[in-house]
Amino acid sequence: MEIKRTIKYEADRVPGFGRDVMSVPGCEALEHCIQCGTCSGVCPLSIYMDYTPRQVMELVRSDFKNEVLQSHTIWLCASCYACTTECPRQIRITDIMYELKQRAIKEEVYPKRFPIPVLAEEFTKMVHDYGRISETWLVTKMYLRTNPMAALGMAGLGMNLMKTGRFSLKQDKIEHREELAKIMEAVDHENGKAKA
Amino acid sequence: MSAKKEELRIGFYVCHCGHNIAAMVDCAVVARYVETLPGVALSRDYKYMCSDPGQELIQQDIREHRLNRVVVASCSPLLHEHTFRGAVEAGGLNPFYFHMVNIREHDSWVHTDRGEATEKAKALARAAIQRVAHHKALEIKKVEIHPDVLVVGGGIAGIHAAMTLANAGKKVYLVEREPSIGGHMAKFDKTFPTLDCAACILTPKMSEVGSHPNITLWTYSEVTKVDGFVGNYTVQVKRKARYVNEDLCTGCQDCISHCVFKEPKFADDFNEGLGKRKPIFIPFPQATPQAVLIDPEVCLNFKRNKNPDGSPVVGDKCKKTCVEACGEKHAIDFTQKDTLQEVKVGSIIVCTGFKTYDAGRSPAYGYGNYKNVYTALEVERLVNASGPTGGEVILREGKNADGSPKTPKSIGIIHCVGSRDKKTNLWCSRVCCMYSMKLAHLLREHTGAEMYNFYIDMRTPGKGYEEFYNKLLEEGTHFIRGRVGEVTDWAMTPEEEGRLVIRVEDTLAGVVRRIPVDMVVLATGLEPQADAGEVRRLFNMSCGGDGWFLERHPKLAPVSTFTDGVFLAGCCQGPKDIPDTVAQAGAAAAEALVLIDKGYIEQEPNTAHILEDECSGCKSCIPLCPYTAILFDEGRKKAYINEALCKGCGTCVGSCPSASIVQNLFDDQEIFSEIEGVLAYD
Amino acid sequence: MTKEWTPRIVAFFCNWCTYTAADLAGVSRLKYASNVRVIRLMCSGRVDPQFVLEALAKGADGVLIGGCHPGDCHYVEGNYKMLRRFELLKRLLADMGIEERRVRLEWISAAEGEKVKTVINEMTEQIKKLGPLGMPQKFETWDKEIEHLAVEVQARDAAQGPCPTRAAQLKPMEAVHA
Amino acid sequence: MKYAYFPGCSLKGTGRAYEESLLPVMKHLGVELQELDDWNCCGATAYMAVDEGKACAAAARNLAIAEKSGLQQILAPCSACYLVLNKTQHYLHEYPAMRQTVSRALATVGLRCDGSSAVRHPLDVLINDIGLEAVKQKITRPLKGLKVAPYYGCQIVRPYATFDDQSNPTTMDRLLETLGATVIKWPLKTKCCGGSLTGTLPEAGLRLSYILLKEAIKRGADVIATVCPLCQFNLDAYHPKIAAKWEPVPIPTVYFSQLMGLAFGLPADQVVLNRGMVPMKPLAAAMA
Repeated sequence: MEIKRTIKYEADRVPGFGRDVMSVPGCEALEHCIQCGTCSGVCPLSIYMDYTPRQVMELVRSDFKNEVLQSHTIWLCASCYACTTECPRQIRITDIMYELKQRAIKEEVYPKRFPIPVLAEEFTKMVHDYGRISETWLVTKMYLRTNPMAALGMAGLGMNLMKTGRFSLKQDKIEHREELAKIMEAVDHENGKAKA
Repeated sequence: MSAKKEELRIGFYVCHCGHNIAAMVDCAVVARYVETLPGVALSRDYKYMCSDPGQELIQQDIREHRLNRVVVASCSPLLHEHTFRGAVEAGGLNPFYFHMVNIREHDSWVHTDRGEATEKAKALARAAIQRVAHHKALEIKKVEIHPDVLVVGGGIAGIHAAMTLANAGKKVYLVEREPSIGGHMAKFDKTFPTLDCAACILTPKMSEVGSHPNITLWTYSEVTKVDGFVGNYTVQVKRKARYVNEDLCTGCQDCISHCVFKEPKFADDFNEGLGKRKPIFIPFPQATPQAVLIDPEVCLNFKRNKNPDGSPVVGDKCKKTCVEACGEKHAIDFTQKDTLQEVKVGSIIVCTGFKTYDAGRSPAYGYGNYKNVYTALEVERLVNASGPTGGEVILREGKNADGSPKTPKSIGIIHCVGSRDKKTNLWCSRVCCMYSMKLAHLLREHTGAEMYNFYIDMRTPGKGYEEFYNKLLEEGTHFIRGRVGEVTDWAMTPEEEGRLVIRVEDTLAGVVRRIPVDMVVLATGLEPQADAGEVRRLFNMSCGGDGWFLERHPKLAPVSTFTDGVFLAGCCQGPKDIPDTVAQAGAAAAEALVLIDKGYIEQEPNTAHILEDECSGCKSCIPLCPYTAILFDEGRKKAYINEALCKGCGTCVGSCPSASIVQNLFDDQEIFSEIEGVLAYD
Repeated sequence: MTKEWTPRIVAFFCNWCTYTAADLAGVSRLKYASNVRVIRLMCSGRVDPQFVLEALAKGADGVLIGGCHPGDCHYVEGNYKMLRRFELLKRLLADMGIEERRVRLEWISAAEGEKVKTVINEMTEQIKKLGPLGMPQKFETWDKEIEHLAVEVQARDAAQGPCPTRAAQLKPMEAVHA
Repeated sequence: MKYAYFPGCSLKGTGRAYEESLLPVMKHLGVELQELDDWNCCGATAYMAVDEGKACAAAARNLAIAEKSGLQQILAPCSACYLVLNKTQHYLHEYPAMRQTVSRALATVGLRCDGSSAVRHPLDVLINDIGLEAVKQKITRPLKGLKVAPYYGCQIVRPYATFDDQSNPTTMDRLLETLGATVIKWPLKTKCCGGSLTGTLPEAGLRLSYILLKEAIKRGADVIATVCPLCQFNLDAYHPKIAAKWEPVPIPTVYFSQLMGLAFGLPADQVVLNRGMVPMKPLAAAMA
C-alpha cells in the first residue's frame, strides 16, 4: 500500500490567489458560496472529476492555487452552464472555470498530452492564423499532438463524414486577416499596459 | 423670543459609546471644538452617555451649571432621544430644550477615515448647538385609548393573542379570512420536536375562542379599511356571504350528506387538493365556527341561475335537497350578501401569517411534472388521520405488485426548497429542517420506508431540537449534506428504472450520487402572503426588502411597528416556529394591554399651528392635510389647525406661501440654523 | 489645506423611511462617502423649497431629499406633495443656472440601507464631476459688483441729476414686489 | 424582415445541413438574411479558455461589422456562436474595463462596437418576429404521426437567453407542434451532449450522447430535433462507437429547420436529409 500525505500546510497555499480570481469580471460572486454542492449535483461531468466543482470553488477561495490549476476538473467542464443557472448564490461557475483554464495555460501547469487544453490552444492559433475554424484540420492537429494512434480510430468517422459530404480539407479563412491580427495585438498591448 | 431674554447656557455631551464612536471619531476634539461655539456653557466627552452615571451627569450639570439647553451627540435619536429627554426633564428642564446628534449610525459606523468622521461630527454638533438655541418649551399631549382590540388573522398567533386579551377582560374582534380559524397549524399532523398531535393541542383553543364572551369572531371576513390613529381606529370589515347563517347552523352536516352531488367532486383546499369536497362543506371536522358554507362557484343552485353579468341569483333549477335536510333550522340562506361592518378599536394586532413557496418555481425538482413529487404541506395531510387518505401514505402514481395503490419503499426529503437562494428567497425559513425531520419520522413510522434527508446545513436551534435530530440519526434516517441538483425519471441502472432519481453531491463524502426513490418531498420555505403589500398599506406598516412586515426595532421592539398601536405577531413578521409564534403573540397582547391599561398615550408635541396674523386666508394648506386637521374660519377668513387631529408631518408648513404655519420641534428657524450649522465646516 | 476638494451635500431625510434606512446602513456597517450631512424631518412633505435654496446659498454643492416610496408615506401622501413641489423647484433651479443633478429626490424605504449607501456615493461622484457650486463666493462677487454699480450710479446722479427713464422703469417693478 | 446573418464555422463545415436547410426555410417565410461581411470565428468555448480579452475582441469584431452594416439584428443559428456573441455583449455592458480594452483594440482598425445590436436565435425570430401563424400558412405536408424529441442543448437557453425558459424551454416544442408533429415529453431537453469532450475525452463525452439517444428511444421518439451543429454532430456521428461501448441506439438527429423544410414541402436538396449518418428510415416510415 502506498501512502501519501494529504494534510495541507499553510505553506501549500498561495495567499491572495482566491481574492485575485474573485476580482476578475464574472467571478466576483464566489465569495457568497455556501458549499451546498448544487453545482456538482447538476454537472453532467462531475462524475469524472478529481475534485467536484464545489471543491474547486472552496480550493480557490482558500488560495490552494496549485491544486486547482493542476486538477482535471477545470478541463472536464464542457461549458454547459447548468451550474451557473442553478447556483443559489448566482455564482458564474462556468466563467470561473474559464478563468482557471486561462491561468493553467498561462502557467503551463495543465496535464501534459491532455487533449482538451491542446485543442483550445490549436483552436486559438487557427483563429489567429485564418480567422475561421476548419474542423477537420483542427481535430487532426489535436490528435497529432496528443495521441496519434487515436487518430486512426477516427478513420471510420472520416469516411462517414465524406459520404455525407461534410468532410473538407480546405482551410477556410477570412479576407482581412491583418485586421484581426492588429486587434489581437492591441488587446495584448492594452492588457500589458494595464498590468504595468 | 425667549432665547433672547435669558442668557443661553448650552451643555454639550459627546458619547464614546465604548469604541463604537470613539474608534472613528475623536470625541475629545469634538468636545473642545464645541466649547468654542457661542452659547455653550459646558462641553464634555463621556464613555457611555446612556448609562445611569451619564444621565446623572446631565442632571447634575443642569443644576450646578444652570444649563438651559442640552445637546447629546451619540447614537440615533430613534434609539435614545426618549432616554435623554427624560434625563433633561429629571434635571429640571423642559424635555424639549434638548437636541440629539447622530454620530454613530450616521458617522462612525459608516465612514473609514477618522479625520473626515471627526469633521462630520463637528459639523453635526455645530448644527445642533445652533438649532437648540431656538427650541421652545413644549407640553406633551395625552390621547385616550379605546379599550377594544382588533386581531387580524386566526392562526395560532391570532388565537393566542385574542385569548390572552380576552382572558384579561378586554373585548376582542378576531377577523379571519378563511371559513374557519386554525391557520396552517390546523393542517399539521404532529408538531416538532415533542410530536404531540397538532389538533389535540389546537382544537381546545379554537373552541374556547369560538365561545369566549369577550371575543367577537368573524371568519370568512377581511379588513377592507382602517382609519384613525393609535387609541382611535375605525375599521371596516367585509363579511363574505357563506350562504349559511352561522348562528342558526348547528354543524350537524345533514345538508352535506343530502347534497344533490352524491360524491365529493371538487378539489379540497384544506387538504391541499389531495381530497375532494361537495359544494356545501365544512373545511375540516374541528372547524370553528362549526358552520357549513356554500361555494357559489360550483353549487348548482348558483351555477344554473346567473345574472347576465355572472353574479349568482337564487333560482329553482336545483332541487335544494340541502335546504330540505336543514329543515326547521332554516340555516341555509341563498339570498345572503357580502356585508360591511364597522368597529372602533384602540389597537390592532396583525397576525396574517405566511404562504408556502410555490414548488413549481423550482423546475429542477419536478413538482407538477412528476406525480410522486409532493410538497411538505401535502404530506402533512397525507399522514394525518383526518386527511384525505385517513393517514395512509399512498402515492399518486403507481401500483403495488398486488394491484393496490403504491406505498413508497424509499423517500427523499429535500430541504431548503425556495429558501437560501438568491433567485427565489434568500432567507432561511427556519422551520424546514425541523419539520423535514418530523416528516421523516412520521413517514418512516407509517411506511417503514428508507428515508433520505438532503440538507445544506442542519439548523436545530431550539429546546429539544438537537435531541430530535439525534433521535432521527438513531432511527437510521440517512442525512446527506448536499443541495439536490435535480430530480429526474431517467435511469442509468436497472434499479433506477421506473423510479425518481435524485442527483446530488454528498458534500461530506465528496462524491456525486444518484439515489433512486419512490417519493420525493419538497420542504418548501415560507413566504410573505401574496397580498402582504396591500395589508401593509391598510395598516400603514413597513415591509423589509424581503416582503415580511417590519418590526419597529429588531431587538428592542420586536412586536411593535412604525405605526403606534399596531402590533405584529407570528409569521407575517418573518418565518418562525409555533413556540416562537405563541411567545410573540403573547408579547403583542401584552403591548396592547399596556396601552389599554395606561388608558392614554403621550403624543410627540410636533404638531403645527397657524400664526393668525400672518395667514392670508389663501386656503392652499387645507387640501394638503391628509387628516383634515386644517379648518377655515369663514368669519375671520383665516385657517386654523385642530391640533388633536394633526399628526405632525409638516406638509402644510412646507407649502404655506405666507410662512404662517409653524411646526413645533421643526420650525423654520430651527431648520435654517441647522442648515447653516452643518455647512459651517472646513 | 492641500486635501482634494470634496462636495458638501445637505440631505433632508424623513423620519420613518429614509432616516431609518440610514440608521440601518449604520447598523449594517455599510461604508459611504462622508460628504453628506443629514437633517431629520418627520416627512419629506416638510421640505420647504426654501430649505434647498438656503442650503445651496450657504455653501452646499448638492441637496438630497429622501422620502418613503410612493404609497408608503407614513402620513399617507406627504411624499407626493413633495414630489410636486420638487418638480417646480427643479425648473426654478434650472432658471438660476444650477445644474439639475445637484438636487436629487430619492424614495428609500426603511429596509433599503444599501440604497442609502449607493445614492450617497453616486451623488458624491456626480457632484465631484460638476465641481463646486460656490454660491457664497458668487454672492460676494455679485455684492461687490452691485456696490461698485451703486457707487458709479451715485457718482453719475451727482453729476447729471436722477435719470428720468430709470425712475419710470422702477415703478412697475416695485408694484410687482408689493 | 431583414437580419444580419452570422453562420459561424460549423455551418460551413460539418454542420452544413443546418445552413442548407435554414436558408431556404427563412426565404420561404419572406425573411431576408444578409451574411456578415468577412466575419470571423466567434471563439466558441475554446478561446475563452485561453484569453478572455482576445476572445471578446474577436467576437466584438463581428458585432462591429454588423453595426457598420446598419442591421441591428444578428441571426446566429449556432448555439456556441449565439452564446459567445451574447456573452460578449453582456461583458461589454457590464465591465467598463473590458469595454475600454475592446473598443481601443477595434479602433486600431477603424471599427467600433457600441453594443447596440441584438443577437437573435432562429427560434426566437420564428416565434416572436415571424409568428407561428405565418409558419402554419406555409405548411403543405404536416408532420402527422412523427414523434419528435425536442433537444435544445445547453447554450441557447443558458445562461443568457431571454426568449425561453432556462429549465424548460418550449419554443421548439410549439414550433414542432405547429408543424403537426407529436412532441415527446422528456426531462433531457437541455442536458449536455458532451460538447467537444466527445472528441477530446470520448469516455466522458460519448456517455452523455448515449444517454440522450437511449432516453429518446425509450420514450418512443422517431427522431431528435436539434438547434446546434455540435449537438447534431455528437448525436449523429458516433453511433458505431456508442454501439460498441454500450448498445445500438439507432435514432436520427436532424435540425429543426430540416423538419420545417419537410413540412413546407421544399425540394430534397433543401431539406438535405442525406447529410445524416444515421439512416432516416424511421423518419421516412413515419411520414409515409
